[in-house]
Amino acid sequence: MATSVSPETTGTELPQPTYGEITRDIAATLGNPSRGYYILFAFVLTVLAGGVIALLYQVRYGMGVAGYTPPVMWGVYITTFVFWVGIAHSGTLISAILYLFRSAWRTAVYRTAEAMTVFAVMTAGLFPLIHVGRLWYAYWLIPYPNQRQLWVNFKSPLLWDVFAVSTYFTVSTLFLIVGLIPDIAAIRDKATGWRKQLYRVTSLGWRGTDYQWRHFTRAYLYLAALATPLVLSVHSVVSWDFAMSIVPGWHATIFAPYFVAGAIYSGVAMVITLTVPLRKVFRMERYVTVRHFENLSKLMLLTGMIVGYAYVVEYFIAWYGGNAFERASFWNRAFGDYWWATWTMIICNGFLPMFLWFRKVRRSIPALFVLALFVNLGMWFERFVIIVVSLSYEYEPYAMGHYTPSWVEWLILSGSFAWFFMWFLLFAKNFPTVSITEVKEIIPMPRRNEASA
Amino acid sequence: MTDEMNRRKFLKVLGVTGGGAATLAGCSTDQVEHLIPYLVPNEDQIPGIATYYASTCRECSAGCGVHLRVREGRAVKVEGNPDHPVNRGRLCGRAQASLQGTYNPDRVRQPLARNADGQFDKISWDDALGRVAQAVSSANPDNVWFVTGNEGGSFDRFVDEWLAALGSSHRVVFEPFAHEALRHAARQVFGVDAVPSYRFEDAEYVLSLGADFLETWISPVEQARGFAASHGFHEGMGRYVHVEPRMSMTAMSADEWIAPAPGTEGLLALAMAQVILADGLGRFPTDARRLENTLASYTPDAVAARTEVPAEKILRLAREFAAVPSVALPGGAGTQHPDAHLTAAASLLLNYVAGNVGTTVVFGADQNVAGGSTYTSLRTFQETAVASAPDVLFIHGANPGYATPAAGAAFAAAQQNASLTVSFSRFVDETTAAADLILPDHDPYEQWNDYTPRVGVRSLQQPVMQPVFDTRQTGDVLLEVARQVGGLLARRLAPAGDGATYKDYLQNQWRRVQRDLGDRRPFDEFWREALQRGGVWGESPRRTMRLAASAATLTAPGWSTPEGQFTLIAYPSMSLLDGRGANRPWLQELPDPVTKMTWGSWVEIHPETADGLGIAEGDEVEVTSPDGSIRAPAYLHPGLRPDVVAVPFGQGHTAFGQYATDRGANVYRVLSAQPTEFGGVSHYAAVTVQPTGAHERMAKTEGKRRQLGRGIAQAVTLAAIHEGEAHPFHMAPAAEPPEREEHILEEVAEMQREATEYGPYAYEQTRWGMAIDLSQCTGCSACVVACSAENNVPHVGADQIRHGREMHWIRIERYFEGGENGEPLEARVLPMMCQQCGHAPCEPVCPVYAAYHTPDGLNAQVYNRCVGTRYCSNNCPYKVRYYNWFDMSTPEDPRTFAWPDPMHWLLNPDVTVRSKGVMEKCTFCVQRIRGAQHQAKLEGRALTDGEVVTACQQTCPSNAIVFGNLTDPNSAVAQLAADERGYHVLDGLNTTPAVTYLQKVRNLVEP
Amino acid sequence: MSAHAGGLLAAFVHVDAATSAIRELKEMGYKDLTVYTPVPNEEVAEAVGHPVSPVRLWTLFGGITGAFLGFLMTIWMSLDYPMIVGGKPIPSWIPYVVIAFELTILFGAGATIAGLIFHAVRDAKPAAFDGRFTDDMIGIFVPCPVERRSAVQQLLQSSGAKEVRVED
Amino acid sequence: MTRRVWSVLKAGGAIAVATLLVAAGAEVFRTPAQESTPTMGGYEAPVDVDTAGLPGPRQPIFYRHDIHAGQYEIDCRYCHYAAEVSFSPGLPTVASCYGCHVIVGAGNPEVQKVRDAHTNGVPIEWVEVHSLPQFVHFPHMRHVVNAELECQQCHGEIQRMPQVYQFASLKMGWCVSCHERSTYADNPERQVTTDCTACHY
Repeated sequence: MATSVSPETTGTELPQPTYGEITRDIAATLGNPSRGYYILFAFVLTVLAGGVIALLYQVRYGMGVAGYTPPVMWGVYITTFVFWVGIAHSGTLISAILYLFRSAWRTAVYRTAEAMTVFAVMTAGLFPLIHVGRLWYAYWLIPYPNQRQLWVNFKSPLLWDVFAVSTYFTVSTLFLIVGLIPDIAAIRDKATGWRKQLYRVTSLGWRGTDYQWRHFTRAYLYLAALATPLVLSVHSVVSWDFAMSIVPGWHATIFAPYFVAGAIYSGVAMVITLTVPLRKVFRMERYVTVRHFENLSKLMLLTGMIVGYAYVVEYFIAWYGGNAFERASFWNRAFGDYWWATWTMIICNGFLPMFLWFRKVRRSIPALFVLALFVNLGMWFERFVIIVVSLSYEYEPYAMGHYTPSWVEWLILSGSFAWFFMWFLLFAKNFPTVSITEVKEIIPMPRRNEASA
Repeated sequence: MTDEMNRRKFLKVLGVTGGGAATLAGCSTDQVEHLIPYLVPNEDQIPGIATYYASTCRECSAGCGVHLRVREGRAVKVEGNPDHPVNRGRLCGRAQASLQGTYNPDRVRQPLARNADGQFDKISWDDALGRVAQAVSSANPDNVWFVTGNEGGSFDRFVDEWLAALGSSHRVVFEPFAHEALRHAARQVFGVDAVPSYRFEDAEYVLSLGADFLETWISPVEQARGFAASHGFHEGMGRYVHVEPRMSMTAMSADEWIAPAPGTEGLLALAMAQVILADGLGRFPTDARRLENTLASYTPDAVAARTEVPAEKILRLAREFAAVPSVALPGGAGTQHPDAHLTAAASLLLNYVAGNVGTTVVFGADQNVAGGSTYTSLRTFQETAVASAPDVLFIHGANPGYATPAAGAAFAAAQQNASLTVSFSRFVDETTAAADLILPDHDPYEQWNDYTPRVGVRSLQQPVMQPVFDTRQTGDVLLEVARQVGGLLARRLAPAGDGATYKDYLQNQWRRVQRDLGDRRPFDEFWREALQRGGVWGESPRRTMRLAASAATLTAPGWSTPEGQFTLIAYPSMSLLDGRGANRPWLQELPDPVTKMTWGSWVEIHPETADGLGIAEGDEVEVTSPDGSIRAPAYLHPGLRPDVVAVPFGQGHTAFGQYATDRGANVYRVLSAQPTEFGGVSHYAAVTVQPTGAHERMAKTEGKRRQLGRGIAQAVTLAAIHEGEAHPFHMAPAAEPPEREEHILEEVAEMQREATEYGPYAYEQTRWGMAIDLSQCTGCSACVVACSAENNVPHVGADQIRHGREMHWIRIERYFEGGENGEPLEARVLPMMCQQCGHAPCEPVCPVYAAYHTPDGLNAQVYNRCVGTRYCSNNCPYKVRYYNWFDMSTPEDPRTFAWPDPMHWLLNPDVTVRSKGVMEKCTFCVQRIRGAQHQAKLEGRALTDGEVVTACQQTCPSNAIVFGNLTDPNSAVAQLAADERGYHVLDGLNTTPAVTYLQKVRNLVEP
Repeated sequence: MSAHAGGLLAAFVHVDAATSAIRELKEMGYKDLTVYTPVPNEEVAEAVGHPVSPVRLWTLFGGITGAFLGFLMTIWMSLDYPMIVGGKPIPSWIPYVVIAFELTILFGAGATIAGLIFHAVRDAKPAAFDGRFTDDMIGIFVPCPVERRSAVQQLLQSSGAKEVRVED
Repeated sequence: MTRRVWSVLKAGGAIAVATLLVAAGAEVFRTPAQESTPTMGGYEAPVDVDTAGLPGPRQPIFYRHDIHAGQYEIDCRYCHYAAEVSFSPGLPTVASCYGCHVIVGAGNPEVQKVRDAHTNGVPIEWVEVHSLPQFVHFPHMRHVVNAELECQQCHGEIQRMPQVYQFASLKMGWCVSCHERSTYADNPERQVTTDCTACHY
């Protein structure tokens, strides 16, 4: 563990808060919500209800109520699925990978990122269900013993998805919960009323004893070690849904790294989108500082450039590879019916992040916030372009078609955001969104000689 | 209530079955079904086993023989009668859909009478018959009129006799496409009122002057067979030149398409005749010399300007035409303009001077194209009716209230004048909607009748099942009326005997037939055999023709359109014909073979013209003639002269049931009511075309029109083949599979040997495959309907088609080639269905094994296992998997319900009805394969080649599809698959399809 | 608060004070101290002197089991009802690697948590507790009989405990 | 791969999966439907039966299989005449019931129903006992003729049933459990198919 760390690397500004202050400040973010919170929550629930109604309507009448136009058999749903899985990734990256790399600055933001991961996966996980034609038989994708004596096809990338996403969900949830335990205990000893009951239960009898810490630190380390390859595998698997097929524009070896980079890219953007308002509302400026944002934006710049590079390579290979279908497909992307989607994606993901080269931009919270929003938009369109546009221009000229999403899809899409934010709001008001323990951890414990001196 | 009665009656013969459209629920076996056994044993009805009854298709005048497949007492499928001389077992799409007429939800279910406030009341048969009898007996016999369609058989004679017995002579036969011009021309040139049979199979050179002989003209199925024999690839295959301002489906199979100035096809023919005569090329009879003066003035140079066809081309055509046995066909819109009789006559002359009359143009075996109907006779009726109101007007088998200019306004007026209009129609069409009494007739498949498609062929109809509704055969109704009226009418019909039915009358007619044939056997024997065969036919008679005097008086045909206007060509719709098919959803949804449009009307405009008028595809345009105007979306058709616009007949019904009403525009509204010189309706009109500003997403099934050089539909020139250069285009050099794959196949084979009965995957035993010869496929789309009928494929409606969600398991892809910067326009067609790939990309991606490979090489789709991820469809390069976006099979969702009662009685009980959310696709008619395998096994033998016949193959009029076992080197399909013209679509993807296409062969002129 | 044997509960502010106290107590023979810290602290851990946690072994075995089951399940299931898809061998281990990998992680993580709970519960011993220990103070609970308490208290205070409480 | 290697793999796999999926393992190795050979002759069907206690749906006519097939040993295929040629076994026509019952069973109220049906020409609406989903196609003739199975194997001791009830589950697992361990009657070398399209199309 990082024992004596210089203020420079802690990222928290001087004067360093004492342990007491930290507990107090962070515990203060919980407490009873304001009226604004309830209004926001009500709004989120309404949007969610809209999505649910749309889904029920779709289940009742069939997938036809969505805008699907063969040959485009996958549309907004799969796009959004990939989008949310992507969002999830930076969470694990920041909490696990940066943890392994001992980069101290993560402590202030990792809890938010991790919660985001869990909720994002929960959202993503809904979409494969929403998009299958017989939702009520979706459980057939699980290899359980059944009277038909049939099993599932493990050669299908969709099966890999089932395993990858559910594993990812389980592991990241465990990771979040384990990290929370000491914090909950800390709050428990401050809280009163029903909250105290809640925390007494959820802290699982944590007291911070020597032996508890002894096992805890190890377990946490190994969880991080497991989460790291997992996070890389999950989005690779998602990318293979496409790369394993023969659709021009999908069938590319570059997909796994390309998707992982994109995932982290979009994830970091989402972390920024979430932290900026959170920090304001919870008055966390003291813990989540401009410096954190700068680091995040550097990460965003890096992944953004990898993504941009992937775009270039895609088009280059399409041309250089000389495969007629590939070429046609990419030409259609840039100049076909969907040129607008493609260029939205290229501008938002390829060009806008270049502003991050300027320190000024990196250190300006509002600028970062706007930029992050654009990246989120761009990354959604990236998936849209890869999925829809490729499908609309495949091998059979006679069977090519044009797809436009229907109101049902838009409602369900917005519903998914509502679903995500519902969980996040609940979390933010009931559990510390900044890790008490880890923030303390990077501040050395007081020593006698200091006190005397 | 009466419906209920009918259902009972039906169930009584239904035998053991749940019946109806049970849908694909989960695996629950707990719905309570009732089993209703036969009351009395029915020796030719074993539950679960199909019986076939011979009958005759009455969808058009061609009169093809059919076999009806009957299961548990209900007809479930129409197939051609292999013995029948007209169609030899093949059928067109319209015939395949004919059962949708039988089971149409909009059929008149019992007699109806118009009440005071103009609505129809349900009445009993006694009441109905009483009313008619009463009206007839009180009517002035000479003021009773009877309008029928082309009945062409005993019923034709029966109506005449009935009228005669009554003392009336006012029989009007009305058939919209009556080919008056052809008959007029035959009178003028040979002095006979007849339409000859054209023997394509004997011709090596086919010249069509606008005749859509593969679509609607005279006898399409028979002609398609003959054409395939002449023009399908073989040593010395024929050449086919099509002359028409518009590229029709028929023209798409042409080696050369010539678009002359509208109305000048005949002129071209005259010029060719002139050349042949002048240069003495043909093997013409001596008396042809008499024409020299007549033809003298029509030298190629003289006509070149007016036809807009270069003189040397005409010269060339003439030489080619005379060089080999040839045939010139007048027809289509080309013989429906004011001078069309001259065009027809010119073509007869051309045939005559080329010595074709008697060889490829056979008089004697005259075609019954319209039962002698003429538009003028209908006009006469209309005028008389307006003058002296008819007391009773009977209408049977005709819809003049729709299919005449101004959408039947004149006839409607006449009908208004009649004090009582009695319609025997099965549907409330426009004419019937205005009738006072409706006495619904049986469906052709429910009644006793016969039909004579051409001299020498007598085709029988028999009831193949209980009537679906409380209808009665018109013959019986008329007899009953006669009885009730009594007196002269009853006595004169004595031959029918007292209490006799129309069936007795029919049998009396057939006693005569037997006598004429000099058949000595007892009648019952003769009758039973005739019923089994579907009719009687012998050698068709031939008559030698000599020129009539009037032949020399021939003048030049022509047509002119005022400056700034367009020539409108109204052409018969291949699927709806004159509109009688419009209430069959399968036909409405059948993409037009040229434009791929469904469920509506359209105006074909040449792209350049459209640019000029600022019209984009889908823009609604208004087509206005002096007689009226219609509105329809524009379709940009490259195969059209820029000065021509074309609109198909058949849509714009104001009645005729849920599928037909208020759909598209009735092009009759812009045609002139003035009869032409030959006594027909002109299908040409001078029109202006204006965009209305409205726009719609068109309900068509085509994506891109060009194949982007991907070698989907391939063609090769005959010359290339002769030089041994028929090398199909390959996406990538056909690569040997690496060893890796070899040993994989080994394992898999071993695996399968143990796993199953049907033989290993490595194709040592059965692998089902198909070969499709594009040199024979004409794009007629009969296979599409046949497939729908066999496999319970639902129709989805216009809105879904706009979303590209059509369900046809087999589709006809149409690609245009050339047509730019000078090179000639070519159209290619390709039937695309599941290619049953060996390395199917759709299979491995299915998470639940719903798509997998059967041991006998089928790419199976297990509906009840499918959860609907649609991944397989994304991964299918051929895009032949179709998804149930809605529930087509349950009434819960009226928007998409495809089988309203009693339509669901049409469902094939051997095939699962798919439900919402599952993927489906061509199965190679696996139910037929398994059926045949079961049969063979029961008989303890192996399957023989050709024993399994898929629905598409069975119906294909030009015999382009062959199905069988690819691993048996002697099977027909295996040999075709090895043909030098053979190729797999997108072979570079190494999907190893089981479907082999044989390149189209174009017999082009040697440069 | 008397589920535990009686003893003394000391609260420290300074880490070095606490560690020295721990060391001295251990020299006095108090092995079963319970030390509370708001954050994991290496000095304290060192002073208490536990060996490395065995949780990592759980992780290892969990992972191995996962990988093994992953391959077994996929291969056995594809052989149990063999189906040919896309001309691929029926058990084809290459795609199954993905499944095996995911199960490795899943079981690894699961086992880790199991190990954490198992060991934490097993090592648990009754001791007095004060809420401040999760906040900013280090706590030491010394279970000792009444007669020796004065000595220990003496030691604790001298080594700089902020407060020492007698717990019964 | 050879069968032996597989069986080893299978065995190993079986254990693994059993441990992995303890929850519902039972069904995987469900035992096939037990067979039963008919014992005809000398059977006296009970005269009056407590109809209330009988399993299976109540039929419009209380037709006694145990009397017809059991006591009088009428061959099943006399009434179910299509079983050897068709997918469907066929149901006796009212006429064929009447054939005997014009003489036999006078005074029996149930028999009277048959007679009425015949005289009034109203068919009898039997309640279906063994019903398959519409996406399953079961060829009776192959099982009766080629597989030489006794009816009782799937339908149970019909000749002892006063009122017919569904004997076998008729679920897919039940079909498969028999198919995967059976070989051809005329060729013991060849295993019976377990291909999906044998029944589902």
